[in-house]
This record gives sequence, structure tokens and C-alpha cells, in this order.
Amino acid sequence: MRPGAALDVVELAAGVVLAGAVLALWRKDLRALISVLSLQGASLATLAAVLAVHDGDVGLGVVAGVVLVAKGLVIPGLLARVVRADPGSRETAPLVNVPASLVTAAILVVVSYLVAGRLTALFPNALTRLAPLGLATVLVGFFVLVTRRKAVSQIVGLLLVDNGVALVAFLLTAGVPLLVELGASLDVLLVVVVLQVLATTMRARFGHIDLDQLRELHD
Amino acid sequence: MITSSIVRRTPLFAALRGHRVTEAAPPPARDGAPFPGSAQLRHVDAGSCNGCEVEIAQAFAPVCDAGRFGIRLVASPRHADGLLVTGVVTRNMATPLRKTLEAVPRPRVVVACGDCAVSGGIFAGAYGVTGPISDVVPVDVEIPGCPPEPAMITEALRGLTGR
Amino acid sequence: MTATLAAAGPGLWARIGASVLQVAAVAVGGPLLLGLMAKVRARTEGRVGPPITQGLFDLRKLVRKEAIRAEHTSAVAAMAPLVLVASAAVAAAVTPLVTTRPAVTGGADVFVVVYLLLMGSVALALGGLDAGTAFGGMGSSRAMTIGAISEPALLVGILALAVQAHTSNLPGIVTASLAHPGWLASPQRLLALAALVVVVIAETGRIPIDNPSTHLELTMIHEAMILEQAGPDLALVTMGEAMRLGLLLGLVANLFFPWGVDGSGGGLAVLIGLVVLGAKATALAALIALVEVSTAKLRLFRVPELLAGGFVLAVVAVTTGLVTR
Amino acid sequence: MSTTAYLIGLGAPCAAALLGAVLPGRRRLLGAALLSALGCLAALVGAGEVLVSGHPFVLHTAAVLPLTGVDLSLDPLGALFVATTAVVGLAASCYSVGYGSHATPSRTTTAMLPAFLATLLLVPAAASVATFLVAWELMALTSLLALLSEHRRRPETRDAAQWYAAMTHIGAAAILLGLVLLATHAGSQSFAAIAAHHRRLSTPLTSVVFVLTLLGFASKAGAVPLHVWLPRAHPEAPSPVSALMSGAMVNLGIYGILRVGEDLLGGGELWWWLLVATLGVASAFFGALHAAASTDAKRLLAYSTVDNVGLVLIGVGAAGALAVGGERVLAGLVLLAALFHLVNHALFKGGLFLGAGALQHATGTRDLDRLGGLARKMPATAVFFGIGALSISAVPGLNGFASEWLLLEGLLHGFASHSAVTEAALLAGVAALAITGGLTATAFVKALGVGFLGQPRTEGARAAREVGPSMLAGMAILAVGCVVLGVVPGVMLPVLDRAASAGLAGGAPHALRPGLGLDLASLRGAIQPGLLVVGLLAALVVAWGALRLAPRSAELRLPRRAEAWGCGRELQTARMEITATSFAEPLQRVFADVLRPDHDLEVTHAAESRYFPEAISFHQRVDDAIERVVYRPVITAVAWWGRLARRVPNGSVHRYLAFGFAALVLVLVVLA
Repeated sequence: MRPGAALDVVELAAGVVLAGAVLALWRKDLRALISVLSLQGASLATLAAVLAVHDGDVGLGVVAGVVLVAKGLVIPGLLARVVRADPGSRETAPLVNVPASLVTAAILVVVSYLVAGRLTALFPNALTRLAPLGLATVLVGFFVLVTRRKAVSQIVGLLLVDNGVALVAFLLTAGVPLLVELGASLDVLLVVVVLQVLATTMRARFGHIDLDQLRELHD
Repeated sequence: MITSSIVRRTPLFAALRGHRVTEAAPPPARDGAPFPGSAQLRHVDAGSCNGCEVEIAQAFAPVCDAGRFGIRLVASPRHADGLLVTGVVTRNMATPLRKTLEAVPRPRVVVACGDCAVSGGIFAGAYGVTGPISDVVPVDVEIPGCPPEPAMITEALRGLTGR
Repeated sequence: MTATLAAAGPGLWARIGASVLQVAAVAVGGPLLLGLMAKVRARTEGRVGPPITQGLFDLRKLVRKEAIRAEHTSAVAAMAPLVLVASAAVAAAVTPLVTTRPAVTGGADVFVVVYLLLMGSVALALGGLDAGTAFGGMGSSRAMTIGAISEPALLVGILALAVQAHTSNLPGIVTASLAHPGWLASPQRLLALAALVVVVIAETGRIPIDNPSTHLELTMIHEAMILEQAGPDLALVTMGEAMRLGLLLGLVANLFFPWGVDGSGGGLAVLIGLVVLGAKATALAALIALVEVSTAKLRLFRVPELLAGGFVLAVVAVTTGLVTR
Repeated sequence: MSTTAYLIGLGAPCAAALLGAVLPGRRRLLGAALLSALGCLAALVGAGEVLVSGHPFVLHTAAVLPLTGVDLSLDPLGALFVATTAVVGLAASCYSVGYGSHATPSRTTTAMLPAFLATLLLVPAAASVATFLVAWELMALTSLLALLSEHRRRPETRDAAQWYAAMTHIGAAAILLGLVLLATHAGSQSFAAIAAHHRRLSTPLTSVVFVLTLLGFASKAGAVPLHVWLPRAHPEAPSPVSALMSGAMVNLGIYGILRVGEDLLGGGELWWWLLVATLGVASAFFGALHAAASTDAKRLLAYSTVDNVGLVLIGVGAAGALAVGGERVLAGLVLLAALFHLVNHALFKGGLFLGAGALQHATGTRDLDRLGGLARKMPATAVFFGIGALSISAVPGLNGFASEWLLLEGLLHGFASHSAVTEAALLAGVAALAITGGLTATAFVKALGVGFLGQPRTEGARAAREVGPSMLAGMAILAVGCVVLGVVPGVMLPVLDRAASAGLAGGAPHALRPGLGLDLASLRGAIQPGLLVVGLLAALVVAWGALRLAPRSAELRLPRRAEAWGCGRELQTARMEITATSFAEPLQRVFADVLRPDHDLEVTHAAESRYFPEAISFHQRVDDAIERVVYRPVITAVAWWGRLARRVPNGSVHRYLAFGFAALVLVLVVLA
């Protein structure tokens, strides 16, 4: 495999992950968010696979497989079940309106370019200079986590952060230790499962999932 | 996820299957079409019971598809080659009807659609009624029927484009 | 890239000929593309639909009708359609659609094309206001609002490519991306493409931003502006709009899929370029039409969200370009 | 030669001011206008010679100013500003003849315009701290008097004057502090000496000096958040004065930033220029947005001045940053573009303000919602205003496009510089340029379309008549300038090149190839606006001819005049026309988070049933959000302090003595 081509694919995958984060901020339909997640998972897996082939690293290949299964299929699948359970569910009223949050996303991307640019300048190579994309994904994910009301879309934000972290890890250390990545994916998996249980019970009780209503319950 | 979202977009698959519900039309009458190939009409409801409107909508729906003969309903009389008038002319609609026709650039035609428009129909001589279209503006094409069938409307309009 | 007429390569007349050919291609191709989109739409709805040449039939009829001007209008109402067509024509002449050697290398600049399009929109909006009616002004207001948000996305989206190619000269960008096929799959290219597709849909007033075939004035954007135009004026406006569509589709096609554009200026190569351009534009138009059928029109005040998204994608594209440089 | 011409240029307006103060009746108007026009021509000649030859002149006289004397020197940078001011001043002087003629103008009115003009011509030539400060203060004073001169009793005018006085004096104080600090540490007060020794100054000191002076100059230039005086003062001033304010005075803010930052302090730090660029981005966006939202013609123009100043500041900031980064060619290019845009802005904004004055003169109102249909009543004004409006909307073939293109090119090529922060600033600049482009077009389509097209909305608009020849001449001068610089921008290049390299510490190499068009020789990018115009005209003629040749029956040849299509409505009046307010409504809704419009809706129901409203009244106003958020609290706090302070001295002598003693001790402590 021509190294140049490999690099192209890696760049593309990283770009797709970031674009996915922006899309997640753009669309209100939860189903769309979930397909964005699976897209990100798939491209992360591709990235890992390309790196694995390129360095002939078997462990990384395994990680790629795990990522594909966990981030690409299982987690989105579970989330999709949660969403399907209460139909027509959209992120109706984010705390910050869409244009404003999109502009914020643009600023976040530029900021991460500035910050990570300083960091990666320490040991520059073809992969590390892509790190700003991962950092931007993390920041945008946090933004989603902060500004969205529905529990599901907050989980989506969490997963965006996780994907961003994974991306940075892949790029900086060219293949995270297998266990770390497994751990990360697994705990997120756990979160999602818990969420689903919670969601089902909540739906049984109050019919829908909205954290603001939960707060009302609390006081 | 992605595949399912694509599958949900049925029209796209309809396009790929290329299925067609439009019925084949008889050959056109080519002679003396005022607007060969392209005719736009502004629809005016001069006081109709909306029966004709339903049929006109049908004429442009997939089965008859009057659009394939170069006929289109447009939003402004300035864009139109004529008026497609339905219903008997009520007193309040007489002036607007005249003004609308004035707004159409020449050369122009007036199509009276439905019995009321042609002759006043069951509303002839009723209270608040000025009369059939021909009492207010000169009529070039008449489509009888209460309401006229979509196929008849389509045929009459094909006469304008000669397609 | 000298800005003189007598530059290297084919002679002045060949270049002018090529530019005139491009204008003609856009002038004929634009209405045909519109016809194609209508056809695709009809077929997806199970109809036969009007022939693809319908637009040309309409134009032929419109130029033969009488022109009507509202009583309060000034010279602007008469000038606006002409300016619209003229700006679109000049933009088509300088854009590398068929050949990368248009008559005026000095004019073949992305910013020139963007501002020529803006010029057309301004003329149209002024024309809409000149009749002094409620709907005309409403249309102008909405059109300018949407333009005010879509133009930045267009500018920054193209900037992403210009930064990559180190020039804003359109032929320069096209030839540079022909030289580096790796660019075409680069993330900033894809992000910019997404942004520009949103812009094209907005600028040409298609669903989900505007519904070209609506009859309800209150839902109109572009249509409301031209409610007053009749006969020849309307022919010019329709022509200008079709040319803008063809121009934008051709521009996007050549910026992102630059193969087949003639670089030599030879006669045969130009013809090949013409054919390839037609194929690319047709594919894009069909794609847009399919999207159009399968989506619903947005509420007017949801449109800015869409366009802001395009703008942000463009900014992200530039940043990604800086990162992956 | 250039010296004498320039001195005549200074003297004539002063004489004009005297004449305007003494001559009786109508004659004072004509005399003052003629003399100041003459002065402008002379100043133009003087500055032009400096620009063409590139040789500055230096002049020292101990006579005028005690202790220090007056130092004057005109280098290409200053000369560019003098020339710009002279052109706008020429137009304004012609215009003032007809403008004042509706009633015999007061002596202040006729005296203050030339005096203001003279100070504007003086400031860019000041070559020492003392001279500069004196000139600056004179400018502030005369501009304030000129602002008040027309109708000083209107509450709006008084309010505007208070805001202007406050802002301009805070700014002047900051400049005074900064320059005195600089002079004391540099050991000399002549600009030349300071520029020669700036290396000896410590970085913290120069930074303090730059920030202080930037505060003052930015407030004069009307940069956000120091712009609040501008949208009040410019509309209330007499139109020739507002033309001079927007076309010449705000430029001097830019001049000050360049003179101090680049010339005196020799480029300085990167963050200085990033700060300038940030101010520019904020001003451009905020100004353009408010211009698009406002319905008062002159308020709209004032906000668009904030916008354009922002664009120039973006250019200046980017140029400074690139220069610090060592990219001399790019820095020169961007600064040249910024200066070019500044000149263009002076031309079209001056013309637009004169046009707005003509509107007010003819209809008695500036409110676009009450105008309309003026294109047929006052065709010449409409043409000149239209040229200005299209130029500022950057329509190709007019000067606004040329300079915006150059600015965009400079920023684009700046991305080659591998400094992340600079690149981020450039990206922000391009984004701001792009957004303001669309917003400005919207604002001026509104001004032109609602003001001049359609049907007249009020009796005043219906009764409008074309203004007199002298006013038209004033507008024509600037409109012609817009067209010429738009079609052949290349003619300005040598001049701008000299000014730019004089404005950049250590000079700048040539970035553009000489010619009629704009051609970035080594940087690959060029336009030929002239050829574009030829192409546009050709296409126009072809399209028009094609329509004439269309086979049409004889009676359909001529276009028919018909009633506007109103859905067949029985009667339709101008009340059904769209207004400027409703034109701006969608944009206002989109940017509601920034504009914060406040509405109030009152519905009085019919007595019979509350389902039938009897009257509905809807009011909406878009205030300056920054003014509300930043300035109101400050003002209230100051007022509170004032009340507190009033309570402290209760007339007892001992307390005053105590204050004095405390102050003395404090001073001693500080000195020790």
C-alpha cells in the first residue's frame, strides 16, 4: 500500500470524524445523530485498520475490529433502540439555538487548531499534525453534552468526546494500547446499557425522557 | 442506520424502478395552436363550488399529467398566456376578473372551465351573480361539464399547445 | 498568470471563441438542466413530465409576448433583467467550464465570479422593489436575507480550495487539482463540497430552501420578486436564473471533479471538454433533483440554520486544510 | 512648491472660516465655499506632489506655538490622507452652497465647516507630539461645533453632541497620555527623533503607549466597542459635516494607529496587531449588521462607516502581524489594500452622506419608511446615490470591489505564513469580510430600493424636487471618483504603493505589477475590472438587441404601462408597499441574539367582543446592544459616584483642607 495513499485515507477518516461532530450539532433528529455516530465509528475503525496494515501491527488490527463492532454497530444499535422506543423524538429545544451553536463550533475548531498546533509542534510528524481534528471533535462533543436537553443526545455528546479521544490517541501514539481502547469502549458501552435501563423505567413512569422534567421531580 | 434512512426515501427507489402511472394519450390535434409547445395559465376562481378545482388538480396529477404537454399553472397573470376561470362570476369577483385579464400580456386567451363558467349552470340568475364568464371577459375556450372530467380538461388545454 | 489578453498559448481569437462557446453552453445548458430536473422529479412521482427542452419552448414564446411595466416603475425595472443576464454571461465567460484558457485570464478569479453573482442578485432585488408592491418587496427582502447568509458560505468554501492551491485564480485551482489527484479525497475538499452544495441549492432557489413551483405568494422567495416581470423581461429573468444554475453546477463540477477540462485550447480538446462538462453537470443536476423530491421545504426561519451549517462546514474545511497542510 | 501649495491649502479654509463669520447674509456662504474649495485644490496639489515624487517636506516655525513651535512634515502616508480629505472637502464645499441656501445660514454654520476642514488637513502633517496634540484637539473642537451648528436646540442633536464630546475627550486624553509618555522616554518630542530611537525603549513601555493611543485612535475611528458616538453624531450633523466626518475624520484614527504603531514604535509586538484585527472583525460584523437593520438613512450610513472602518482595521492588523512575522511583501500588499479601501470608502461614503442630505433637503425626512419613488422625482441624486450604494456593495466595475478584492487576495495569500495565530486572525478576517459583504449589499439594496424606487409613501416624498446644481456637483465629483477607480484601479497603485511602504516600518517591496488593472505579479492572481466592464456592456447590448430582434407583432413592440399586479385588489395604495422596517425584518430575526430588538404590541379590543381588535399598535426599535450592555452601567455608576462625591464636601473649610493635605501626602509618597 502506497504510504501517500495511506496518509490520504487517514486524513480523510479524521476529517470525517470532525465533520460528524459538526453534523451532530447541525441536525436535531436523534436518528440522524445516531447514524452520525456509526459513521464516526466506521471511519475510526478504517483509520485504525489502515495504520495496522501500514505498520503491520496485529494488535492494532484487533483494536480496529473492536472499534468497528463497539462504536460502529453495538452502541449505535442500542441507542437506536432507545430512540425507537419513543417515536418522533427530536432534540426539540437545545439550550443554545442551532446557528449560535454552529458558530461556536467553528470557533472551537479554530481554537483547537491554535492549541493543539502548539502541542504537536513538539514532535511533528505526518500523524500528529492531524491531532487538532481530534481535539476539535472532543470540544464539540463537550459542547453537545452541555447544550442538549434530551438524555439520548447527551449520551451522543459523550460518545463524540470518546471518539475524539480515540482519534487523538490513534494519531499521537499511532495505536493506543489494546486494553485502554477496550476499556474506553467498554465503559461507554456500560453507560449506554445503564441509560437504556434508566430510559425504559423512566418511560414506564413518566412517558418521556427530558432532564429538565427530572429536575422538576427532584425538587 | 444509513441504509435504513435511505430505504425510507421511497421516491428515490420509485425513480430507480421507473414505474409510471400516467395513461397514454391520444395523438394531438396539431393545427392552429395559439401557443405551440408552451402555455402557462393563471387559475381564477370567479365563484366556483370548488368542484372544478378538484378536477383541475386531478388533470395535473400523475394519471392525466397535463404538464407533459407543456401546460403549467403559474402564480402571476404576468407570467401567464391566459386565464383558466372556474365558476359563475359573482358580483365581487367581476372587477378582479377584469383586472386579472388586464394583467396578462398579449396575446392571451380565456378558458372557461365547467358549466357555471360557460353558461352560469345551476347558479344562473341567482342572487349576487353577475353571469357567466362571457358576460365579463371574452371567452376563447369552453370546457363543459359539472364538473368536467380531468381527461376533458387536459384535452381542451392540449388545444392551446398543440402537443 | 499575467492579466494581459495576449498571453501564452492559443491566440486571442481562439480564447474569445472559447469564452463565447462557454457562454453559449451555459445559456443553452441552463434551461436544459432545469428541464432535466423537472423530468427527474416527474419520473419519481410516476408522471411523464414535460420534455427536457420545455424551458427553451417557454423562452421562445416569452420573447414574442408584449412587455408590461407597472406604472410606478423607473428605469431599474427595465435594466434589472438585462443586468442579471449580463452578469451571469460574464461570469460564464471567465469561469473555466470548458477550457482553462478563457479570454481574460485576469478576470478568471473566484472572487470575481462570487461578486458577479452578487451583482445579479442585487439587480433582481432592486427590480423586485421597483414595482412598489407588497409581494415584490417581500421577495427581495427574503432573497437578500438568504443571499446574505449563503454568500459567506460560498466565499469561505471556495477559499478552502484557494488556500490549498495558493491562488484564487480559477484556472490555477483547476490545473493544480488536476496535478494533485490526492487533493480530491482530502477532507477539506469534501467539507467544502458539502458547504458549496448547500450554497448552490440556496442560490438557485431549490427545495428545501425555496420551492420554485409554489403558487402561494406568502411562501415565495424568488418567485415573489419576479411577480411583475412579463414577456421579454420574464424571458431574461428565467434565462438569467437558468444560466446561474448552469454556471454554479459547472463550477462545482470542475472544481471538485476537474477531469476533462481542456487545458490546451485546441479545437478537439474544447469539444471533449464541452461533452464532459455536460455529463458532469447532468449528473449533479439529477442528484439535486432526487434530493429535492425526497425532502420537504424548510420553514423560512429554519433556512438560516441550514446555511449557517454550510458556513461552518466551510470554516472547518479551511481549518482542516491548514491542519493537513 | 508642494510646501507652498499645502500651506495655501491650510490657509484658505482658515480665511474662509473668517469670511463665513464676518460677511453678511448669502454672500458669506458663497465666499466661504469658494475659498475652502480653492484650499482643497491647493492641498490636493501639494499632497499629490509629495505622493508622486515620494519626497516628504519638513517645516519648522517657532512663531505660532509658544515653547515648542510648530513642526510640519508631509510624508507619502500623511499625504495620502491629506489628498483624500481634500477631495471629500472639495465636494463638501461645493455642496454646502446649495445646502445652506434654503435659509440664510447662521454664522457658525458657515464658519465651522471650513475651520473643521482646515484642522483635518493639518493633523496628518503634524510632525511633533505637541503639534499633533494641538491639531488633534482643534479637530475635536471644530468638529463638535460643526456638529452643533445646524439645529443645536433639537434634543437628539444635543444628546449626540454630549456623547461625541465625552468619547472624543476620553480618547484625546488617552492619546495625550500615551504620546507624552513616549516623548518623555524617547527624550525628544519630534516624530523623526522618536522614530529613530524607538529601539531604546523597553517593550512594556511601548506596549503601554500603543494600547493608550490605540484606545484614542480607535474611538475616533469608530471601532467597536468605542463606536457609540458615531451613529448618533453623524446623522445629527449637517450633511457636509457628516460627509467630512465619515469620509475624512474617521480615517485619521487609522492614520494615528499606523503613525504610532508602525512609524514611531517600529512595528512592535504581534499581539498589538492581532488586537487591532480583532477590533476590526468586531466592528465590521457589528456595523454591517446594524446598517442592515436600521431604517434612518443617515444612521444606516453611519453604521456602515463602522463596518468599513472595521474592514480597514482588519487590513491594518493583518499587515502589522505579517510584518512582525517577516512577510514583508504580503504585509505591504495587505496594507496597500487597506489604504485603497480607506480611500474608496471616503469617496463613496462621502457621496452617500451628501446624497442622504439631498434626500433630507428635498423631503424633510431621513426616515426611509417615509420616502420612496424618488428616482423619478430626483433622477440625478438617485444616480449618484446609486453609484455610491453599488460601490459600497462591491459590485464589480466600481471601486469598492477593487479594494475588497485586493484585501481578500492579501488575506488569502497570507495563509502561506506558517504562524498559527496569524492564520486564525486571517481566517476571522476573511469570514468577517464575507459576512459583511452580504449584509452590506442587503443594507444598501434597502436604502436604494425603499428610498428611491417604488411609490412615494408620504406627501413629503410625493412633493420632492431635484436639488440645486451646486449640490449635484458635490455628489458628482465623488461619484465620478468611484467609477474611475473602479474601472481602472491601477492608476492609484503607484501612489498607494508609496503610502503603504511609508506606513510600514522598514518599508515594503512592490507587490503589484503596474498597469490599469490589479495584478499580483509573483503571487498569481489578477483582475482587469476594465475588461469586465467592457464584457458586461457587451453582454447588455447583445441581450437587449436579441430582444429587439425577437419576432413580435407590431402592436406589441412597445412595453405597456399597467397597474402593478395586486392580486386583482380593487384599490391598492402606497401603504401596502413594503417598508424599510419590514425589509430588514427577516435578517433582524436571524440575528436577534446580537441585535436584541425590543417590540411592544398594544391591542385595544372592540367594546362588543374581545375577539375583534379595534386598534393594534406595534412599535419596534433596535438599540445599540453594546451601548445598552457596556455604557449604561458605566454611566449609572458614574452618576452614583457623582452623588456620593456631592455628599462628601459639606462646605466646611477644614474638610477641604484635609482633602488637600491628604492629596499632598499622597503625592509625596508617590514621589518618594
